[in-house]
Amino acid sequence: MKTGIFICHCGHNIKHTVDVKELSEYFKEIPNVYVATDYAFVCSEPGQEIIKESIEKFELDRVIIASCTPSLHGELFKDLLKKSGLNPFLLRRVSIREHCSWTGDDLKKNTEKAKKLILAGLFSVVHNLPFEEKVVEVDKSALVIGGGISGLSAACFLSKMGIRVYLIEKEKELGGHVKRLNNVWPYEKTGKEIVESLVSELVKADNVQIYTGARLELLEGYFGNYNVKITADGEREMNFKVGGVIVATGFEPFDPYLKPELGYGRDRRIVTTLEIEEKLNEVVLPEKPRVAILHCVGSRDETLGKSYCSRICCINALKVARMIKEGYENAYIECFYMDVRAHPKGGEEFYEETQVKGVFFTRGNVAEVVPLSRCVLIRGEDTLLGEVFEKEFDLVVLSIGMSSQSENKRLSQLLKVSLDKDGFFMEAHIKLRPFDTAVKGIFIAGCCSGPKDVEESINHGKASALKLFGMLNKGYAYVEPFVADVTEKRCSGCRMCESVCVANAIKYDARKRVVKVEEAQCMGCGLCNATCPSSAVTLLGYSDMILMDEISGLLARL
Amino acid sequence: MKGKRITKKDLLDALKKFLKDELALLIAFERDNKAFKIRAYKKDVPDICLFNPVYEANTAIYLRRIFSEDFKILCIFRPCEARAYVELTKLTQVESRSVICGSVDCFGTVSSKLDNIVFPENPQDLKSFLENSKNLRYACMTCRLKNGVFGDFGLRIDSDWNLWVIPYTGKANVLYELISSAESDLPREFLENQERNGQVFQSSLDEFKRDFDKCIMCLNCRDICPVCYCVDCVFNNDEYLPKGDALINSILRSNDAQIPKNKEMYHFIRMYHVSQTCVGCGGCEEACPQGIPLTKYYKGISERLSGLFDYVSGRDFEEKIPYTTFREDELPNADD
Amino acid sequence: MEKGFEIKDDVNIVGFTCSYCAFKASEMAGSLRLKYPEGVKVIQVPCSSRVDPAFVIKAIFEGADGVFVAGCHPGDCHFIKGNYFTRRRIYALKEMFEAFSMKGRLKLFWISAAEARKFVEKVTEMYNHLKEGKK
Amino acid sequence: MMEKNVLVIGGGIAGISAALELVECGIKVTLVEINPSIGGRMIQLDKTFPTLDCSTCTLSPKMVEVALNKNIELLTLAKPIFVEKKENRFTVKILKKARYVDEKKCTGCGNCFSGCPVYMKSEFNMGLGERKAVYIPFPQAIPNKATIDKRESRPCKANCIQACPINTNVPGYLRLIRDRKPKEAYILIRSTNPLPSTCARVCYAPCEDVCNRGDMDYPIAIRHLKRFAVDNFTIEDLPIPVIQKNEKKVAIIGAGPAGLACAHDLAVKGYNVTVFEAETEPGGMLRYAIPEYRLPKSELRREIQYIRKLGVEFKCNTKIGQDIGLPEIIRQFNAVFIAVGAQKPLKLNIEGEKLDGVLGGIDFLKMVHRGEKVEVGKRCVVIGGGNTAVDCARVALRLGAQDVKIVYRRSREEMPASEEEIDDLIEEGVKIEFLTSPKRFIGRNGKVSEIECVRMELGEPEKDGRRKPIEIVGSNFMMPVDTVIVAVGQIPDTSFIEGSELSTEDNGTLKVDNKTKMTSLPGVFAGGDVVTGPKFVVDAIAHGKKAAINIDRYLRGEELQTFEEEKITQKLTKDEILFLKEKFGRETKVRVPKLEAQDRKKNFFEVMKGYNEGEAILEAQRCLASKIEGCIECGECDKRCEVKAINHEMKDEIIEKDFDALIVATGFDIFDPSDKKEYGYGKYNNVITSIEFERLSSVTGPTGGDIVINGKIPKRFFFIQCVGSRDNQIGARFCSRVCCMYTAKHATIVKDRIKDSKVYVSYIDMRAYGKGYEEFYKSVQEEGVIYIRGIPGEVIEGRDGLIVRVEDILSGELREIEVDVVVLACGIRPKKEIFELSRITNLELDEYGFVKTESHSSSITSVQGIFVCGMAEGPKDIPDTVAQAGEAVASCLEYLL
Repeated sequence: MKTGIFICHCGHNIKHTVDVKELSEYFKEIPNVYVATDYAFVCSEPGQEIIKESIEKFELDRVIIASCTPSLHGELFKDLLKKSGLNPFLLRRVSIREHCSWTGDDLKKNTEKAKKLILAGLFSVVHNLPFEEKVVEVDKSALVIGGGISGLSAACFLSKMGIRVYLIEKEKELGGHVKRLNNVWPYEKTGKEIVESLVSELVKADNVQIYTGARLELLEGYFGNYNVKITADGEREMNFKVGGVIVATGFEPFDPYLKPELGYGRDRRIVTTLEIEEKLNEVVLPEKPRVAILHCVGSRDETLGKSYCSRICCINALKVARMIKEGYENAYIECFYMDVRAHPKGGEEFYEETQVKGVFFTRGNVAEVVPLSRCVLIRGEDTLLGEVFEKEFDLVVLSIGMSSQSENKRLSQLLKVSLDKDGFFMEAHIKLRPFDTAVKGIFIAGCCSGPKDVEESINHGKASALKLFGMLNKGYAYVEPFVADVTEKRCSGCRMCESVCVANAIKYDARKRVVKVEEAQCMGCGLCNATCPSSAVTLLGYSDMILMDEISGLLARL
Repeated sequence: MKGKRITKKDLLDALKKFLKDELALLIAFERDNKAFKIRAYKKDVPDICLFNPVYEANTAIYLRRIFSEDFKILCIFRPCEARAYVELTKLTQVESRSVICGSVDCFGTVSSKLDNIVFPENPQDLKSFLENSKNLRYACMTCRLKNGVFGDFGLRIDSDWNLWVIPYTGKANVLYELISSAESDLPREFLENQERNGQVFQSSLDEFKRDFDKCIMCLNCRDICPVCYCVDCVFNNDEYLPKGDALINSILRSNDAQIPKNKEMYHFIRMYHVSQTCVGCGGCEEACPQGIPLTKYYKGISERLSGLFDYVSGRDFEEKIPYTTFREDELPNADD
Repeated sequence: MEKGFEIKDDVNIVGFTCSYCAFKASEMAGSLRLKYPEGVKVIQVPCSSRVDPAFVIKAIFEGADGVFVAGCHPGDCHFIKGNYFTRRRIYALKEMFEAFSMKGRLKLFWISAAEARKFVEKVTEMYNHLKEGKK
Repeated sequence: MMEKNVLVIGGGIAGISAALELVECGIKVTLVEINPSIGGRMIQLDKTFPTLDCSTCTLSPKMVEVALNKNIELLTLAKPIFVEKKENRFTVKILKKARYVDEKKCTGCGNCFSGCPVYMKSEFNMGLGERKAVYIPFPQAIPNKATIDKRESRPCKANCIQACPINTNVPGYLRLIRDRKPKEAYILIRSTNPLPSTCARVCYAPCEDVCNRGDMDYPIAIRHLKRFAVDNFTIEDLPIPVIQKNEKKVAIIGAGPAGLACAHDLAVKGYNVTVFEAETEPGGMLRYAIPEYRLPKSELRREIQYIRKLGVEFKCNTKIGQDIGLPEIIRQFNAVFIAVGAQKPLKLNIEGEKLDGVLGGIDFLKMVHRGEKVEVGKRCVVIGGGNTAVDCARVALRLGAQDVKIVYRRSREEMPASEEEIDDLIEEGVKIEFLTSPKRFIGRNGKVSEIECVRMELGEPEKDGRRKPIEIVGSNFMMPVDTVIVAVGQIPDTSFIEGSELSTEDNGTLKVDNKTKMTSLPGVFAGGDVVTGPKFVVDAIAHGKKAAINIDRYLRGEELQTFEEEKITQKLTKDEILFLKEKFGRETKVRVPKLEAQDRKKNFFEVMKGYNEGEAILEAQRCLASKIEGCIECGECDKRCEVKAINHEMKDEIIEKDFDALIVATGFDIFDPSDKKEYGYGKYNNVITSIEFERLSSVTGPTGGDIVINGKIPKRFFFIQCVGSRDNQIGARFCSRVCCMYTAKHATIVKDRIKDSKVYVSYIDMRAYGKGYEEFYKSVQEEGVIYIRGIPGEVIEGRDGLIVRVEDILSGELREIEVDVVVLACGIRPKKEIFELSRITNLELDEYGFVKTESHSSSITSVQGIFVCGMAEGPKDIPDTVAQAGEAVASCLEYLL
């Protein structure tokens, strides 16, 4: 095994506390080391030239670069090896800067430590294998679960981009809850119009199949090659193959029956914002109606286990208040709130104008709504004035929040995507990857991952579709070479690895009584390798041999 | 919990009926004059010995890798052997559909190496004989799980010495139905579970080195251990147990020039491997040519480590082996 | 390999660090120039759940005075559930070492990618503790 | 997909996300960022809400992805200046400011930072921390390359560096003195000059003659400022560098300035150096010629002592040619450097020169400084006009001569001595007879009693440019005298070179290849007065250093370095002077403190007293180079850069390209709270903005993460929300959407970092609307953060700390709370560059300056083909920004279809 060791000074960063000269002298004499040199900047152009020439001159088949930490210049050195005609995985990076020269001042001790770190690299690089990055064919098609506005907008975008779309919706028609809204802030358009504009585009497209009243039954495979089984309107079973999945199951309005003290259902005069919007004209109100609007019904409520804020109901309550004000000129409208969260663009101005229009805002939480014959009594505590109050109203509107879709539970088992504590789907990273999930190839859009308003849901749908399109578009996908691999003759079939595998990437073959690894699904964590007593399953790149030799390298006394 | 009070004869009749089916097989102990043997009965079963006081090896080891599905193998073992069987099913090393294994109350055993010991005939005398016999094996002396409460069914002796058969899993019906006597509630004494405490194993590296000084790395303890099931153990190849060039190479590299190499490493790793599944049967000590007190170490460590997750090996088919599962909010101060 | 060197009674600690959290913290400790004893050397593994107890045992019996396993905080693991298994496994292994009165030679740390200072504190504390033991 | 390319403007989280999404779909991207590194505001944050994970750890992997992706052309320090839409393509002109560092070569190793003398406020740390003019804004910067910050065009040409024979970095150490860093100034001087204390006293300061400030009013008193730096450093504290010894031996003949400099440099390079010195003490002319009042011997001895500590061996009382022969030295040593100086006085060759009482100038000074008894009569005449003559005259005065006269055959302009010396001489009462020359010396009984002199007039200039003196016939006259000192120049005593192949020029100086300082004999080098004839101390040092370089190369077998002539210096043009005068006004030169004439006439106390700190800073501030903000091109970074990546000649460039679509992601600035007078931002320094708090608490911040305000760790904090948002007074009615959450985050950071800290937050509505925000807000309250509903009226000075007056709407009473720190949760304003950008792209902005879009969170702008995402479109948190970046790219793809 002809090895080359290249030690970097990194200007002074390594040289000032590690004697690089002594290092290269010392390693020149180690038997299978054909070249051991040091240079001021191994990552610079001239530094790379030295490595390239040495590889060609000595026909090295292993390279060790002792310099900064491996996470820097990763690609740079891999390309360098490729250019010099050596498989890039036969390279071993040893961090003698972040883990040696920068963390100690004593020249002698640091040099000893650097020696051991490089020895560890030298002993273990022998077992590096020339991997090839695997390429997997990807099917340019997508399954969209949920026909609400985010599902529709995702499907629109994908079909425009030439991806075959299968859209499934569990209800009879598309449009979800937005369809029931009659005017959507700030669009000044009705929910129906918004849904119509999306649906009309979809129906025209030829690469879209829409199944209403359909449910997902089974999803198997991995990114680029999912086979899906659905049941359409109860019995017809369909199977098809898709490249990726977009979950857009939306939300469920909070069921006010869960707060009995608010008296919903016991009297016609206690309604929810959704209902009032649909049938404002049907509701009969006296000439000068007294209307109360209760905020945060079913949100920010520890007792119900719904401690999150539903984000959209403040603006929605303001909209309903103004709607009633238009309908009934001199109506007395009072909102009971904890915090008015009018954060979207133009929201603050909307809130101010509502106050100017004569809607009163009282900071306090309503404890009880008692429907009497002549009025509906509200009992609560005004936190500003600090005393309990009782007020009479002709109509009480509950500004209900958003709960997670009950379907999510079942879906998360099928898709193996986890839910957060409130039952919404969990993003891969709350900040930077709001559309990805932990499973590669499955994306989330709209309110299925948390409350969003109409506008944000549509945009979320489009952006999530873009993410999926980005991955499908290339037609192929790289699969990490560092995945688990089973040597069948050493496997005792005890299935311990299968039971611990987090990515469900290990399948037991009952006939041969051994396990096999689903490469594309494997995340490369190595848990199986550590669990298997006989190390029959090995994580390529971090095999037992590599790590064991690295340990003996670190502890070597030569 | 329901069970049937039977006589030995009822049991034998049931077993005879069981063996009618030509795919059935019975594995149990037999006592011919002095020697106690593990035997398989094919067609007929003249008599079986329920209480075998002689320990040769953990019989569950012979069940390993029985994968054929269409047989019905009935086994009547001692508790530690039944527990070993349960662990093996969890590790899919035995096709549990074709094996029905029950456990009999055990009074402790004597090593098969000793001979010319005359054991009394009937169970009562056998029990008292063993209780104050000084040849009782260390494993049995410290054994806390003597009762036949493991496996698919149990054959137990109540305080006034009548035999009970108790089904624990559905598979036991294959024998339970064949017994004609009436079902009744179990006597209360069967229900309180055995106390679990015992003196906690505590040792030191020097004590270990002294005890294992004579170890010649013959790896018998691994081969005989019922729950050490790997087909190709890591200690067969060079990274863990270097031989030849690999030995020279590793001696040159490291500071430990002891031959055979990695003695402590082998025992420590094996102790860890079996730390949850070991049933404390003391089989390893039996097999050790050097007389090293292996049971003290292996059983001690496994009881201590499985105690952390209050797991008892072989207690229940569904209970997952602790290393293959977890609870999210457990062990809050596991880290330092 | 004749012209070697003879290290007096220095303390050697081998640390297994998961590449998404603990290894990143050790890198950051370096870039912040936080000093820790030279005896502490780390091995990068994809997840703390890759650390096979056999490695820990081999390291201890091949001359390491101490071994530590450092992974992400439970719940933050890049592989979602990896460190839950590590927790059980290393907790049991520590119990075994305690059983052989080798307490303190194996430690488990939860270190997130940003806790460079905590990484340095923990390894230095372990180093000093072992150094007393050795004197 | 299709060969399209898109320009993304802005390298914050929005721009980065958009760029990565575009490239993922096969679109070519050019990412333009105005700062030296991408990362935008997010990289300045310590943590992000609600998960409190480290912002850098989240963002830097994405930044690296941008750097490594081949389809993203990253242009930093760049902004679009011209955009023109032709049907559906945009032609864009991008101004890329010069980085003055070659991005291909620079490896980001950071060696150059240490040398740079210019300290500036770090924009990354919002001015709280310092950075150098050459800098990398933060450790994880991408591209991780240095940048040189050249704020203004340089008003001076740094002539002083060119004029100084050893290229001392004068602007560098003047700037350090101005910034109260005299110790660093001494270190900088010492890095090129081995005898700084000597030069600070006796150098003829060629740098002052060419100083551009001089074109304006008075040149900077550079030498005296060097003296100030030297006075502030005890040379004994100077650490001895670690020297890797080698086995080569070098002999140096003559311990004058040239010999000492060469010995110093060779010793540092590891050579074993032996210096042979004829006199009893090393120093040459410095020890034996230059009088005590100009150069105190104690200073000289301390500097030579340091050179001794480097391992140089001095062999005194060994005259070359007498005690030891040159051939023998050449045999014993691997290389030789001859620097014996020019110590043989020239004779007038006129009658009576041998008379008693007539002394050679240099001999006179040597005898005085060897401590020999020297008789000087009442009337003493010195012949000659150079520095030696002036020294002789002033020494004679101090030895008791009442009437001292200088006789010089030319006029004042031609006198080679320095102006200052001549003025001091005249002040001390010495008279000068110009245009006079001695014909013969007349003696009485063997002792000189008078000189016959003759008047001269000046004719045509001779070949050295000075006008030739011609005798005026018949103008003879007698001058009574007791002692005569003839100081008309010296020539080198090169008698020791007989028998070797060395040869001399016709003027008696040693022949040497001026380019390499090597003589005809290989390995034998020569320099200083022995080669040039009598010149100034700093010239000798320069020769010594050059010889050292070539001796080192010669001994390592490398070919020698050729030293070309000095570079020419440029004067300031007329209008430059006008511009500077009106910009910096007149600043007169700070008078150099000196002993009064009568106090110094009679003794050898040092004449020049150094500046005190006030004077030094006042004078150093006059230096034009160090007056401007930013890089002063002192070249220190260039010297330290091993890959030679620094290039001061780089120019700004305009790049013109066509794009199919534009995505605007210019991000935001924080509202400047100084116009909210009542909160006292700017008045009290413990009232800070939220972004400043962010930098204070960040690990890469100025305090490394410990929250310290003017030296103390504060305990009581008051966070004021909605500063510059929801505020009709200053016309910002919109809600900035993020301050509620980042203030809650700051509150938890304070609670974690500072034990038993007290934290108040004043708010109107607590807007925790996003995912996990409400739970985060709950946990903050549980940690004991006190939320007060109401906006504070004002912040005033309290007894110990600040008093915040706030009307608590919930409880209704007016509360006055005393705290150590007030943090203003400032609202969001669009980046100021957006207004220029909207001008050149006619993008419609709303009344606050955010980009107007179709509806409240869409990315379609008023111009088709231009999309907007992130804070440029309106305040939003990071998840919404990333979501909108995705939507912007999606709409852009639809548009490009």
